[in-house]
Amino acid sequence: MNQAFSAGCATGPTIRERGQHEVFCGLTSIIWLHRKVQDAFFLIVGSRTCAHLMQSAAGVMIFSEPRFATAIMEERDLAGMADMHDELDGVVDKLLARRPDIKMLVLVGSCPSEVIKFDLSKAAERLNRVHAPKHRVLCYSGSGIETTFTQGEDNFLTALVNEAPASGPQNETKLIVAGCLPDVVEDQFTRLFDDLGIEGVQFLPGRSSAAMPSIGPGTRFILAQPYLGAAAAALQSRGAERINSIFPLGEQGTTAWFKAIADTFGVPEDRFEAATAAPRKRAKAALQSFLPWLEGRRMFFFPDSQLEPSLARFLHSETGAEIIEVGSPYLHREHAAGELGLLPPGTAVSEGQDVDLQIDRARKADPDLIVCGMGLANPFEAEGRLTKWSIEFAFTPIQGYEQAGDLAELFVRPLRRQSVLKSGLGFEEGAPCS
Amino acid sequence: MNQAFSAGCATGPTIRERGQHEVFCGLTSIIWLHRKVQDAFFLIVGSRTCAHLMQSAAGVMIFSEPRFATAIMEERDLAGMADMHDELDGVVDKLLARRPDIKMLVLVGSCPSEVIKFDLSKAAERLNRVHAPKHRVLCYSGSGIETTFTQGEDNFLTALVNEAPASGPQNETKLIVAGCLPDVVEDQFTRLFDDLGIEGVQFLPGRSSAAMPSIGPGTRFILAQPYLGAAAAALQSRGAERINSIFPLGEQGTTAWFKAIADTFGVPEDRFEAATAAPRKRAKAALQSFLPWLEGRRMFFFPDSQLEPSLARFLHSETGAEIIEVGSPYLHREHAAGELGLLPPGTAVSEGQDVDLQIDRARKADPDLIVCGMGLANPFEAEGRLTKWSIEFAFTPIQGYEQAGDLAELFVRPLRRQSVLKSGLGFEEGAPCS
Amino acid sequence: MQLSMWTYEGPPHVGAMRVAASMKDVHYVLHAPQGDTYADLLFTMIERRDSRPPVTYTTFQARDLGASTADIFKTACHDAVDRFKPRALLVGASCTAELLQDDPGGLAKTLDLDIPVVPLELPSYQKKETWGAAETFYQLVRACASNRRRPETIAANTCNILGPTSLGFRNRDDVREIKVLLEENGLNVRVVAPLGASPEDLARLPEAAFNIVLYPEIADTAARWLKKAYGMPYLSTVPIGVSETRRFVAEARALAGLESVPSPSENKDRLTWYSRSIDSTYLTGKRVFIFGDATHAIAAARIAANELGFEVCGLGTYMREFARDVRAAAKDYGLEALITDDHLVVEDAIIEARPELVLGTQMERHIAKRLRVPCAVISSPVHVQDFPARYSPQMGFEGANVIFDSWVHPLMMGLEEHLLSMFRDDFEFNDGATASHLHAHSPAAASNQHTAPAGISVEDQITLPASATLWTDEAEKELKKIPFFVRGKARRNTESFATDNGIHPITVETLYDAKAHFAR
Amino acid sequence: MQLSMWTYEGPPHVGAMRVAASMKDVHYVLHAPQGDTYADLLFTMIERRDSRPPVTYTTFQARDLGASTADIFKTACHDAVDRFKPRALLVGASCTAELLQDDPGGLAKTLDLDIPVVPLELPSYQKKETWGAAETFYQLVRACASNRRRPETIAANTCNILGPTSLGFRNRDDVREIKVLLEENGLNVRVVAPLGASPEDLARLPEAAFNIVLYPEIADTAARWLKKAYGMPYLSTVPIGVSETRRFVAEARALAGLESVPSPSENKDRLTWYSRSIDSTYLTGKRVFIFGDATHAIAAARIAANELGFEVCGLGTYMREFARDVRAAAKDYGLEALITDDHLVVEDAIIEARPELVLGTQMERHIAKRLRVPCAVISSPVHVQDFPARYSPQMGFEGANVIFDSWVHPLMMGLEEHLLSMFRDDFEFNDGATASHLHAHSPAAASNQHTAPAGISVEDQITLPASATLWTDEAEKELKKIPFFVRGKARRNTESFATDNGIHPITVETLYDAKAHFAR
Repeated sequence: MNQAFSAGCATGPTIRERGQHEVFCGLTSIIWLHRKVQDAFFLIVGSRTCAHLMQSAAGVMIFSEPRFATAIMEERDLAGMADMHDELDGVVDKLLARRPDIKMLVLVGSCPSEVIKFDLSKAAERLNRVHAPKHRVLCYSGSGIETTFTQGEDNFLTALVNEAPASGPQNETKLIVAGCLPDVVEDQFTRLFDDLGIEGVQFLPGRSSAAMPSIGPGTRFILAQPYLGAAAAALQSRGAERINSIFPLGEQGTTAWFKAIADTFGVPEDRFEAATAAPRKRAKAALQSFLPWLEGRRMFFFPDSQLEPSLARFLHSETGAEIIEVGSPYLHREHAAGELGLLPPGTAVSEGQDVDLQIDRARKADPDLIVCGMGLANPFEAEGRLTKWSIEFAFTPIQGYEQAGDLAELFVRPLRRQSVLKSGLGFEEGAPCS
Repeated sequence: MNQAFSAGCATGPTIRERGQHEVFCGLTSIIWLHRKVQDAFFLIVGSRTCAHLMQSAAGVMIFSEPRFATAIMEERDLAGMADMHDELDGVVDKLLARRPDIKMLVLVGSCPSEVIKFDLSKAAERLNRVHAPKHRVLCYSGSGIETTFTQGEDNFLTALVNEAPASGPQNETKLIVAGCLPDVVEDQFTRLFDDLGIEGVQFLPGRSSAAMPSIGPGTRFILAQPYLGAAAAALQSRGAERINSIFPLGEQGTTAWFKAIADTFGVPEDRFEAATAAPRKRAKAALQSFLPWLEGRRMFFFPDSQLEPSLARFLHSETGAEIIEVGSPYLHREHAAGELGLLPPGTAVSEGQDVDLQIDRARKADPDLIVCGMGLANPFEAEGRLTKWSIEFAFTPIQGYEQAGDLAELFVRPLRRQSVLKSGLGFEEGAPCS
Repeated sequence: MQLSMWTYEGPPHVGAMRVAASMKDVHYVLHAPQGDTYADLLFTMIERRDSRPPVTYTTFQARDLGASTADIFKTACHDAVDRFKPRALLVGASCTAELLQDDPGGLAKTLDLDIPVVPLELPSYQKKETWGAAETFYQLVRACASNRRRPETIAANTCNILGPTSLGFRNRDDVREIKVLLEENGLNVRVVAPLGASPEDLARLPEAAFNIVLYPEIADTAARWLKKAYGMPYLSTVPIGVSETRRFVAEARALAGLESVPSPSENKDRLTWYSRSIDSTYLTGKRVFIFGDATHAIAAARIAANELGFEVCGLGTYMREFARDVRAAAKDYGLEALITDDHLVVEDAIIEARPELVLGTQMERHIAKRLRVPCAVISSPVHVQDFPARYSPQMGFEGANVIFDSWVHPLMMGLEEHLLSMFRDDFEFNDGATASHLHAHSPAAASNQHTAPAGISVEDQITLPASATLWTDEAEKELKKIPFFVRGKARRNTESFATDNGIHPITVETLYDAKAHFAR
Repeated sequence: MQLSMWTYEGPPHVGAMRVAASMKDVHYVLHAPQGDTYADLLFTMIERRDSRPPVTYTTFQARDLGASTADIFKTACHDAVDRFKPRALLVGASCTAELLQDDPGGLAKTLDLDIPVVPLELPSYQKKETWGAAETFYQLVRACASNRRRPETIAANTCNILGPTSLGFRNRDDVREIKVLLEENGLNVRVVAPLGASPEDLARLPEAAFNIVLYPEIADTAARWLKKAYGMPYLSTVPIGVSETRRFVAEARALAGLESVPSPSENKDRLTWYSRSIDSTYLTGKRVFIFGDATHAIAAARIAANELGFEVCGLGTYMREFARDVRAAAKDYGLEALITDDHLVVEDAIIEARPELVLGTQMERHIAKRLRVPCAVISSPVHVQDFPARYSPQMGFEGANVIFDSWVHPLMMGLEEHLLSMFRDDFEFNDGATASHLHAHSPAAASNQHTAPAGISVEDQITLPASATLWTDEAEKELKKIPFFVRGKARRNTESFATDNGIHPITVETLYDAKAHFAR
């Protein structure tokens, strides 16, 4: 599990808050995980609330039979009238009969299953005895009392790492890129690794349960996402060494990230230059046109995905925006240090949340754009403020050179929309609403 | 062209009216003709009204580029500023460039082209010199000053007959079934002809311009539709002999029609029995369940397609309905005689129309069902009367044994709907309308 | 333990939130972990609510388990009352907190708050969203309206409207429609609750002559209590559809002691004429499958059968609490009601029933979409689409108009698709043909794609799996010649006829024998 | 001579019929052959009119040509006046009768009818339906309102509404919306014409302070005459969209001498909030192609650009009479207006513009359907669907709400289709996969069909013919990885970039070079 540390860096003192957190729990990352690993199935052991959360967050996918489901605990399970392990076995049997194609079944713990201390590892072990190797069974916790949003992925990757095969000398994994990336980004990165002459690169997670990387003492890894504290620790415990870098967001972030890798693998400077010159130029060109929209704009981040420090750094360094507050559900001191170090001294950083107080601060600061979750965005808009859904940064390809412009555009769109509508509809702050 | 005669038969005196006719003109039959003969294109030489009529009558087909169009005459054509023949040649060139697949181009005369005496045959002859054999060019008149609705087909078939090849002894056409039939009906009839052992049967029109029957002195023909006065005359002028019968609507009509053919070709009685027993039984069974809806119901026909005498005969003989008035735009004395002869003595028959007077008669008679065109149906419904769109009889497969039930059902549906809605909505005569 | 992909209802505390979010000056302190805050977006996103719902979550964490979660709850209550200054406070637990047994009601009592505190006991592992809303409304009404004095003289025409809630299917517009309808009929609507009501309004409930239960699922319990406590009669005819709207008006007038006359707004009814007008003849006997909450499903079946002339071929609900009503309604159509909250069972039932129109929830809309059957939404659970900008009631005369359009439009669009499919044998729709304008300009591959959807028709989609092998080639070909708008029925009937008569395979003769057999 | 498959407008006498059918106590005797009676069904079927339109056709036949057609006309006039007892008679000829030169006006004069007879000269071979309606309305207004005395004192707040007609796009509901809007703003609407007016009402037109021209195509001529004859000012701001509705109210109040205050019904406006709310962010910059009558097309472009944040990528009209207005409007969006009445030219323009939404007539709806581009109808020519049962204005605040829903819904449905297509690489959507529930129950062939539509996306549909060969396989593959909602734009931009820079073929590098180049 991730742990929270103070980010001891150039930014101002970290505001640590433990009031109401207005964030998703770790179950939510199943929404992209189940699409990334196409032969996996995620079975939440939880309550009707878990099922309802998944459906509310992933509503648009309702027309498919998804590769996730909830085993909903009922009164008789809790009252001890039914042995929950037997019940779970029954649910899994039913599921596998219906979906025999599942290669990897992932049991996911939830708040209620954690509170009653239902032992998922025991269940996974038992089910593996019955169903492996046809259906591997894994488990991790996505509960909201332990994880926030992207930390669900952290725990899933940790589970994968813990049971990954050892990397042997005949087929050695030289580099693991850890953290879910959209396929299009993975493919771009793969081409760049080819151009840099770096071989033996694997992505974690792989696109199928069979494509998971092996890990050995010769393995280096680099994080593609900032929220992987536990997974990084697990990789290190398997002997892999972390390459430190800021994250591949924006032209500068991507260059720093590739440079850290290139340096690790001894790629000559001119080769690095040759491989990255064209995409760097493209990224800069793409960013150029968005700068007038962003330069000097005042930005306020509510906590969501732990991407916030990286996004703030990108906005500050590459677009000239001013950062009012960087909220993040957790700050991994070591992994976030590079990003926070690039923010101007004194930038307010907050960890955890007391949503009411944070709303007060946001109103007082009156920023040009508030990056926040869907529960807060429309109420802010109704006050005449501009917002950007933070969740889009988790679902849109934003990493790498070719997406640098797209990343900027995500921030620009609400500003541009405002400028169009303002003239057409002539609305004022506090526009009337129904 | 069809001609009107008095129907000297058992029915009452024919009401002949020359007031306002509320009927389609002959252009309208292009709607089924262009679907039947799939490599033909119908080019109306007319006005914007003609184009608007076609689109209003065939609205649902708007999503295809239809195989008909209008060459709209303009001020400069009429003012003599443009030579209309040159203009038409230009339009045809444009059309054939766009649709090189057209095998048969049919020029169709309209009211305005007839009034200005634009010579379509001359145009067809000239265009044939340029475009045949790749594109044959034919012409006929569908004008509303000369034709009503189905008479457009009569004129088209006449044109086809006039240029049909002679039937030779090596490939003799024994029987022509004249009149557009839905493909499914044609196929059923073909199977029945096989069962009866009758060979050399051809349908007019064929399904493509190359499939038109040849005609010779040994050719017999039978009408599948009652509105083919001119086509029958043309066939006779080519030496073909007509087999007389009522029309193949209902079990009795179909049996009489096939019997007339069988007798002509000397099919033994037992073979006829064997071939028709099963379908006759089916047709009777299918009709059975509709009888309670129709027995004793009082029916009133407005003129539409010349099918009215046949429909009335079917309703009277096979369902026990009472016929109040049979309106028909024209009555071909000879062809309609059989049908009218089967109606009870004294049945009112009207030819032509004075729509206001006929509406008065219909209101006064207060029938259970009024069969009429789309311009009249909703106003009658708003008065609390029940109606059936007459045009559906032209567009639905109703001929033959297997469609006898469908034919009855067309009359039953409004009656059944009324009985359902009456209880649900509790509407009364003269229901309120918006 | 129940395996669930998608659910028709959320947990009961979401029902409580809906009631809290419906009202003014009510706040809900919910003992719950951080993940449960997702429920806010139901209101801010689906309903486009312009303020946060009035809910404070304790968002305790694993490290708080043990002693401190109760303290967190108390702090949250204090802070919420300070910040939001509600006139009544709801307190309760979500599924996780229920397991902690911190007793929110008891804890709240210790705080000596100077406003009514309503403790909610909503058993998360037994009950669901709608029940939670009903229970919450009932508890709130009891808390606010207990021990009030019912005035001695009450104008007979005064009434309250009970049941409309936030996130209710078209409740926003139903209330507007029905208020106008009642008022033009001489009734005086005093309180609408919970939607838009304050705790003080609830206290005024006993001052009206009678109650109108617009949504029985939500307001039945409260209305029954008001009847017991104050002898207030209530009306629970649901004014969906023309005939039920008329009945509703007649009954409301009767309760108010007014004589029966037609409503002035009868002239807004277009359903009656549109359904009667001849272009609607083709609606007759269309097979309709209906699934939703009990009230909307029952009403939809009645309208479908009596006002539009459809044939109801399936009827069900996911609300077990109202199963009896739906079972009784289904009997009227010769059907066994489908009572389930498993959408996969509903999907199987739809495939089995082979409807020509599906009326259901967003879930059934998506099932129907996969099956390429026309569909309209008639019930919660709601989606952002169910909160249109335009006025879109389901109730009253304009509601009936809306229903006519909403149900008939998909059928018309379906008809268009089918007409396209009817044209597929025409050469301009054939693959690779260069005849038509479009094809002349597009690559052949694209034209293939143009025609692809035309090749799909309902009867092909919802054919039983084995049926493909039941038919001889010739019979299958003959079937294709039958006009598209009856082909589905022809296939269904023929197969059932063949099964009943032990015929295999189906020949052209069988096809026509079955056609004759089923003619009616 | 003009080759025409489908037309946007009927002949001018159909416009005259629309005016006659709009009014009370007016009858139209039309010298025409029998086929021309088809026009009745426009009213009885499309509009579901409950009575026959007030038109008598002479239905002369070939054998009547020569002397007797004039007699037939006179008889028809007599009979019509006897039977229908109109208060004003319109007489005229359709295209065929125009050639006979029987002079209906002159013939009618000889009949000594005791009602006003208005002869219509509508040149069928030059003019079209809308012009015919405008001319007829103008002639009727002149005939009824000439030589009236304008009262000396006229209340400044009195006005007439001119222009709504039978078969006009949503005119029925626009009138209701705008009347309420004007009345709540203190205006007094005296006469609405032609819809619902009698000849006597037309005579009263000069008694109001000013006129409101709701549909300039129909009422402009008449309003200009009333201004000339009586000095009546008129307002021709068309209240479609929120901002134009506000402007309309402000201008109407100003004309009435009332000070400017917001309308009470501003609170009915949901467009403003819905467009502002965050789920609408994805609407920003969507390319919209607009074609229709001049008034609706210009209004649609304004709403699209200013109120919904779309990018207008095409704007045009089939009404040459108003070409100048549309050309001026198009300039605001940096476009050349498309002025044509040939739907094939419109289709080509749509393919060329590659819109993400088409706003047009029923004709464009079908074009868009073929191209699988979302579409909404904004203009005549009308279809039965354009006369919904429910209240569906285009004008005023509720009209803006209706527009929001009508335009955004197809986009949302398109998004759903695209999400399906996004899922097509998932194994549960793969051909022959047995993973998912449905596939397990259906034959493989059926599952192929399920996925077929998913395989079609806008950018595949409206690709220029040659483009398929412009791309390397690798680049084409890379394109497919770009998120679906920007893929169409990516293809368009890349191809244009490649063309401008003489690049052939398009490689992965080109794709990203273009992406960077066009980033904005």
